[in-house]
Amino acid sequence: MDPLSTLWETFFDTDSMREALPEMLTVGLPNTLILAVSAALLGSLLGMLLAIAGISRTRWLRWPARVYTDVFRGLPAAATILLIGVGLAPLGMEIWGPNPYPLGILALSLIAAAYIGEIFRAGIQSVEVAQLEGARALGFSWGEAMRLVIVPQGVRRVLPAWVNQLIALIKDSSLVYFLGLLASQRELFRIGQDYAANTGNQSALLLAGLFYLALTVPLTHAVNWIDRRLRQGRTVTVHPDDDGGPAALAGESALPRPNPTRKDPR
Amino acid sequence: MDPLSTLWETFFDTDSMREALPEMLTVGLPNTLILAVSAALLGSLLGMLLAIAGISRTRWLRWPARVYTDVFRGLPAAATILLIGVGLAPLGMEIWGPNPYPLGILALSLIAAAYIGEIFRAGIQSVEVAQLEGARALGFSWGEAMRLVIVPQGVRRVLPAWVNQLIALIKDSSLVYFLGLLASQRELFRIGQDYAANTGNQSALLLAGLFYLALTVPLTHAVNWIDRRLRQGRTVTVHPDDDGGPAALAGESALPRPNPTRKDPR
Amino acid sequence: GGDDSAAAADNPYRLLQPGVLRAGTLTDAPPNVYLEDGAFTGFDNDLLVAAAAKVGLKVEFVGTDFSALLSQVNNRTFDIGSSSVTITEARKKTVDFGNGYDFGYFGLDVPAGSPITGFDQLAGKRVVVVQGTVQDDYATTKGLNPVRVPDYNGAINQLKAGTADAWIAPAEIGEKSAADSNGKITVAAKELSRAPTAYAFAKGNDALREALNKGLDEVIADGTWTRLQEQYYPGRPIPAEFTPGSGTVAVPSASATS
Amino acid sequence: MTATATTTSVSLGVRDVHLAFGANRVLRGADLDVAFGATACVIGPSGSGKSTLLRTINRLIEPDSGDVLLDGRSVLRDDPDALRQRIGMVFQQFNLFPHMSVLRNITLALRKLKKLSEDEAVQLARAQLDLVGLAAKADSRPAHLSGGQQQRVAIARALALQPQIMLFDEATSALDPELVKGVLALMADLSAGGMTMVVVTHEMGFARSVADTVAFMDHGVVLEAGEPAAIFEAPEHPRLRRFLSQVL
Amino acid sequence: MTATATTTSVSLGVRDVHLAFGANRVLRGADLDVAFGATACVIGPSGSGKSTLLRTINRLIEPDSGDVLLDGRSVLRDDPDALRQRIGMVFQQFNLFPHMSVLRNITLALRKLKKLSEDEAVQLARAQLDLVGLAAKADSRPAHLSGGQQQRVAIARALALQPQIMLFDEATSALDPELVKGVLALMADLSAGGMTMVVVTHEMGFARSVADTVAFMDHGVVLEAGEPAAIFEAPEHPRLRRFLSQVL
Ligand SMILES: Nc1ncnc2c1ncn2[C@@H]1O[C@H](COP(=O)(O)OP(=O)(O)OP(=O)(O)O)[C@@H](O)[C@H]1O
Ligand SMILES: Nc1ncnc2c1ncn2[C@@H]1O[C@H](COP(=O)(O)OP(=O)(O)OP(=O)(O)O)[C@@H](O)[C@H]1O
Ligand SMILES: [Mg+2]
Ligand SMILES: [Mg+2]
Repeated sequence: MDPLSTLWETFFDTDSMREALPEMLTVGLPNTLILAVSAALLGSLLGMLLAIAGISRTRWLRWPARVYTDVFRGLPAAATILLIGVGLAPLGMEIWGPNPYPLGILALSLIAAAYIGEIFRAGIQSVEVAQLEGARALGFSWGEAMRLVIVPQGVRRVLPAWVNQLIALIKDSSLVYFLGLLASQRELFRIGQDYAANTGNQSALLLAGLFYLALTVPLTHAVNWIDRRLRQGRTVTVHPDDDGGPAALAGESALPRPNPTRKDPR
Repeated sequence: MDPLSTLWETFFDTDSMREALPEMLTVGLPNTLILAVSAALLGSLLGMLLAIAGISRTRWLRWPARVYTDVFRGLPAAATILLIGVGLAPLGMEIWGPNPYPLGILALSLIAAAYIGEIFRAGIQSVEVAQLEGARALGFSWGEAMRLVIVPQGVRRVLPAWVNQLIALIKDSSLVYFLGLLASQRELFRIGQDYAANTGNQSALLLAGLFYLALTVPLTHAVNWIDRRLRQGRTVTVHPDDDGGPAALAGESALPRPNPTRKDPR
Repeated sequence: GGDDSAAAADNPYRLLQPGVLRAGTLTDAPPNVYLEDGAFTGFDNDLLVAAAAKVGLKVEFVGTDFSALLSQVNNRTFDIGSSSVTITEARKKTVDFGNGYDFGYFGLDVPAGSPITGFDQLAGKRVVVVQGTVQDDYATTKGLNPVRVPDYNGAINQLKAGTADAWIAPAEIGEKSAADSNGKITVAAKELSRAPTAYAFAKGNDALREALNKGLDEVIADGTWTRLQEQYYPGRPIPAEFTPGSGTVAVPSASATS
Repeated sequence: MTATATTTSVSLGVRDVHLAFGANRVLRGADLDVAFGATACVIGPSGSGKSTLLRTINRLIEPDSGDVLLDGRSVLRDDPDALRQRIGMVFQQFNLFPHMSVLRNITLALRKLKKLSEDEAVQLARAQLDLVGLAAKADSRPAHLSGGQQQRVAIARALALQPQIMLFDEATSALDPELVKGVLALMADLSAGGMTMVVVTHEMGFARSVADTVAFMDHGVVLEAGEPAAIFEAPEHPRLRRFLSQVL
Repeated sequence: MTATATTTSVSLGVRDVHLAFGANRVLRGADLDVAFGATACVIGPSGSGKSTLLRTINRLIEPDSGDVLLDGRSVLRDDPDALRQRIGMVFQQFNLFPHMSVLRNITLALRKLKKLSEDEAVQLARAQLDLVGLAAKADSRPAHLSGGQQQRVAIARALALQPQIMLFDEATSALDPELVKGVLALMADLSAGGMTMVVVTHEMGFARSVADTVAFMDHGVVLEAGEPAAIFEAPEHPRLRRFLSQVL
């Protein structure tokens, strides 16, 4: 048996893909988006709070943030989702009825927050103390200085890592499946998986992958574009051989000096 | 039945845990470690290469790095592992025999590299151009300047995000399961799942989670400790109310000035 | 929790939603349980719909992961679990089972041209099974050290790639896969599985369990069971040692219903 | 136009301030007195604690002991944020915000602290930029400026808040002579407007011409302070004499 | 001890160098000549392109047009890394490596570029630190140093590589007078050792006393260059006259 043609049949069967396409478009895509977008917003918000708590000098903020991060990053996502889904099910039942989405979004957000919090913390901690001093000398309180000066710089430094996490989140949204979904509540991956199971062919799964790509690639490039815009012309380097592409090292220097633009030494 | 006690039984049944413990210790733990450690090493190495390629001004390095990153981050891990596992199975069969670990490690590394590459890129790009200029003015080539001056500073800025990814990797190691595992090849999560499937009780899964915590928490704290050591006494801030804990904003300033230590304005 | 007697009156089976039987199932295990055109179906699920109708209940299906299913039944996320769950002692600690409604044959799939012809020749071979299934249980108790995969596709891939020597499958699935494989896979042998499969209920919900046991007997008696057997497992003989339901009703023969 | 409207002038006193970074005793009883509206220049060798002294005055660093007085009243128990709004500071390394345009660097505090409207803040900031000759660079990022340009932005940023006291840490070192003169004129204006100033500098000529008081620091103490004439023509302390003998 | 052993001295020539950052034409035909072992001081208003000119000399920025000559030979086609090893540079903002101790800042290039052993490198670095009076700070991180101390480390780092040409961008602005004298002595030593130097400075006194040539830059061109006496006593260009009239 020719292994290549087996591979091709298994993953690139266009008929299987065409069959799965309508359901992916009408059911899977919206559901994935609902889950991922809500969890991304909530998770980033919580992550920012965790990051701030994690660098606080107040032990009573720092320690809980540390423990939270360790636990929610360390546990397998399936276990966390089940714990929250099952543990809070009676509560969720009362508030939202049997719809597993609210609890699923909550669980996804709580997990994402642990990761995003560490990313934001890294970014914020990499901002030079001089910046904080500069802001505080103007009369800003610690909170204002963080919000207006430090956090914007810190977050910008870790945007790609944050995008990493959003992408992971888009894909983790398939885990709400553990909470039990109606057919109309299934997201992209689950639909791909179900088609794969029913046809004995992985092409639908690959199609789900293509949908993910269609979400994640524009996301990546949009954020990279924003990132570059924010650095505004300061995408600049002292670089090796050049074929005139965009730039490399950002000139986001704490104490900036004139940067050469496209005048790189070789 | 009281929902709380049901929850307790479902997740915290010590008998189930005790039953699963020996297999987790003797089979799951070593397997998880083999998978995660090899993939972490290989993935970080590849990630660094991707990061360097991604900031290169040579289009022929930058573009492939970009496409690689987009694809390997965007596809669901299960699909990637299957693609590589199935696609390269004939090759793997010839070289390693039927053992799924080498291909599994390869697939995990390739996925991790895409994420880690973005993290390293973020760190490297956040280093001030002044640093590169300083190094190049001494006569270092671009490569030497990167290796000796820029990368060490850049990586340090994103250590927490890198740890995020290693933790995700430890947990993703459970996905090699898609390639088919002997009972003796199962890792922690799989063993926990098998117990859960066979008994309908999730305690073994939670036990696997505890094992993960036992791996990830020390890892986090070891890296944080190293991080703090590298900053050496420059863990410093201009901070709000203080109860004398460790410090927050690093003084890793490109253009450093004297930092107050524990003399924070309120 | 503490249902008061008033609630018990209009919800005698203590369902999550009166009148609706919320059933946890899988979406990806045909022909037993699966999704088709957006609707849950398969032998187990169709049978459940029929039996529940006898008790006056409408079924709402919810897809989940098998490793989570039984604890979700136990935690009342679902009223019932329907996924060809084999009755085992370990599972009985977590959930209660209704009467058995199905049995299983194991099929032994091998790559074309394999020397393996029977279940007794598997020692020392790389035998693949789907994790957590009765086949897994069977292979493990026989000391075969099987290769576990998450789903049937994984198993088929293993055979095709040559990384496994044999696959112990549910007989009907093994046959379908062999038929679909253009002669690359053949069924070498079949064997009856001992334990029956049954619906899973939360512990102590005896009212519901007994009601559905009764409904099951009724759909056996009226020939629905036999019809569904024919539909989903055409040509599969029913072994003499297996009786569906409580065993107190007669099973009409296939010819009698069709 | 004068940069700041007349503000209530205040006097500054530093009393026996001690501060150690670990084992390194950087300030060992520093004293300083600056009268209402006067300008004090602090001179002294590198590493003698001049920058650190400035930082303790606006409490970016809290002293281990000693006191800082504004108008004779200790500020160590005041709200430090309010205190710092009254004390402008220009850092040796400028500490501009690299992610904001020059204009935003100046308007940020005006809008958020002084609660000016966007328009008012921009207008005020442009006026300040005009004063330091950088109107054309309002929309540049700090990284695109030369050293002297950055320094002027830092000065404009501090002055825009109309502080009562200004602390300059070598604020003129990157300025060319023409600009020094401009900044001096600005300072004279400020001084006339009642601004009290402390200027750390290495330029003796500068100190001589602008200071009301010159304080010489060494090893964390002010060894000698007095009128410029006295300090430069009749230094008493041998250390100061040695220091001045090195001046070009 | 002299910082550098005698090196072959080279002359430096900058010929009609143009450079624009986007629309901003920063250099518009700059010329500069520095003879073997001579010291040229570059003065001029803030933003006139002085720092940029220094950067084009060691090709941290490639000029749009024009030429840079060492000993009369164009270097624009040389290997820039090798070129930069011959040209030491001290930046206006120091550009020390914050993640390394002061000692490692100096030994790094010695070990990796000059291929010295760890011991040799440390010995040489300590000797250089001694020369700038910072032997005690060898193990500190740059962030723990005062401004002047950082500047001296940057000087020591550049000198340790024994370059043939040294470029100083306001290298003495954060130094107190005593240190300036020390650095000057060092420079005199270097000069005697054959070092050619270009020093951007705002301190006219400094320029007058150390320069063999003074070049006045404005708007990206060297308007006038000559011996200090000529430049300071008999400036010809009206712009230069205006500039000097501002000097304190
Ligand atoms: N990377 C850059 N992008 C755009 N413009 C720049 C850049 N670097 C410098 N400039 C501009 O080039 C001009 C000259 O800058 P340069 O740093 O050479 O001045 P300078 O003579 O050294 O001034 P100073 O004495 O203030 O240090 C300035 O107007 C500055 O704004
Ligand atoms: N954060 C810090 N940690 C440890 N030591 C410090 C720190 N900041 C400053 N120092 C030390 O304190 C001493 C005084 O520093 P300071 O910056 O006040 O000197 P300075 O008088 O301003 O010198 P310069 O004229 O060179 O700027 C120096 O020896 C310096 O190394
Ligand atoms: Mg200082
Ligand atoms: Mg300059």
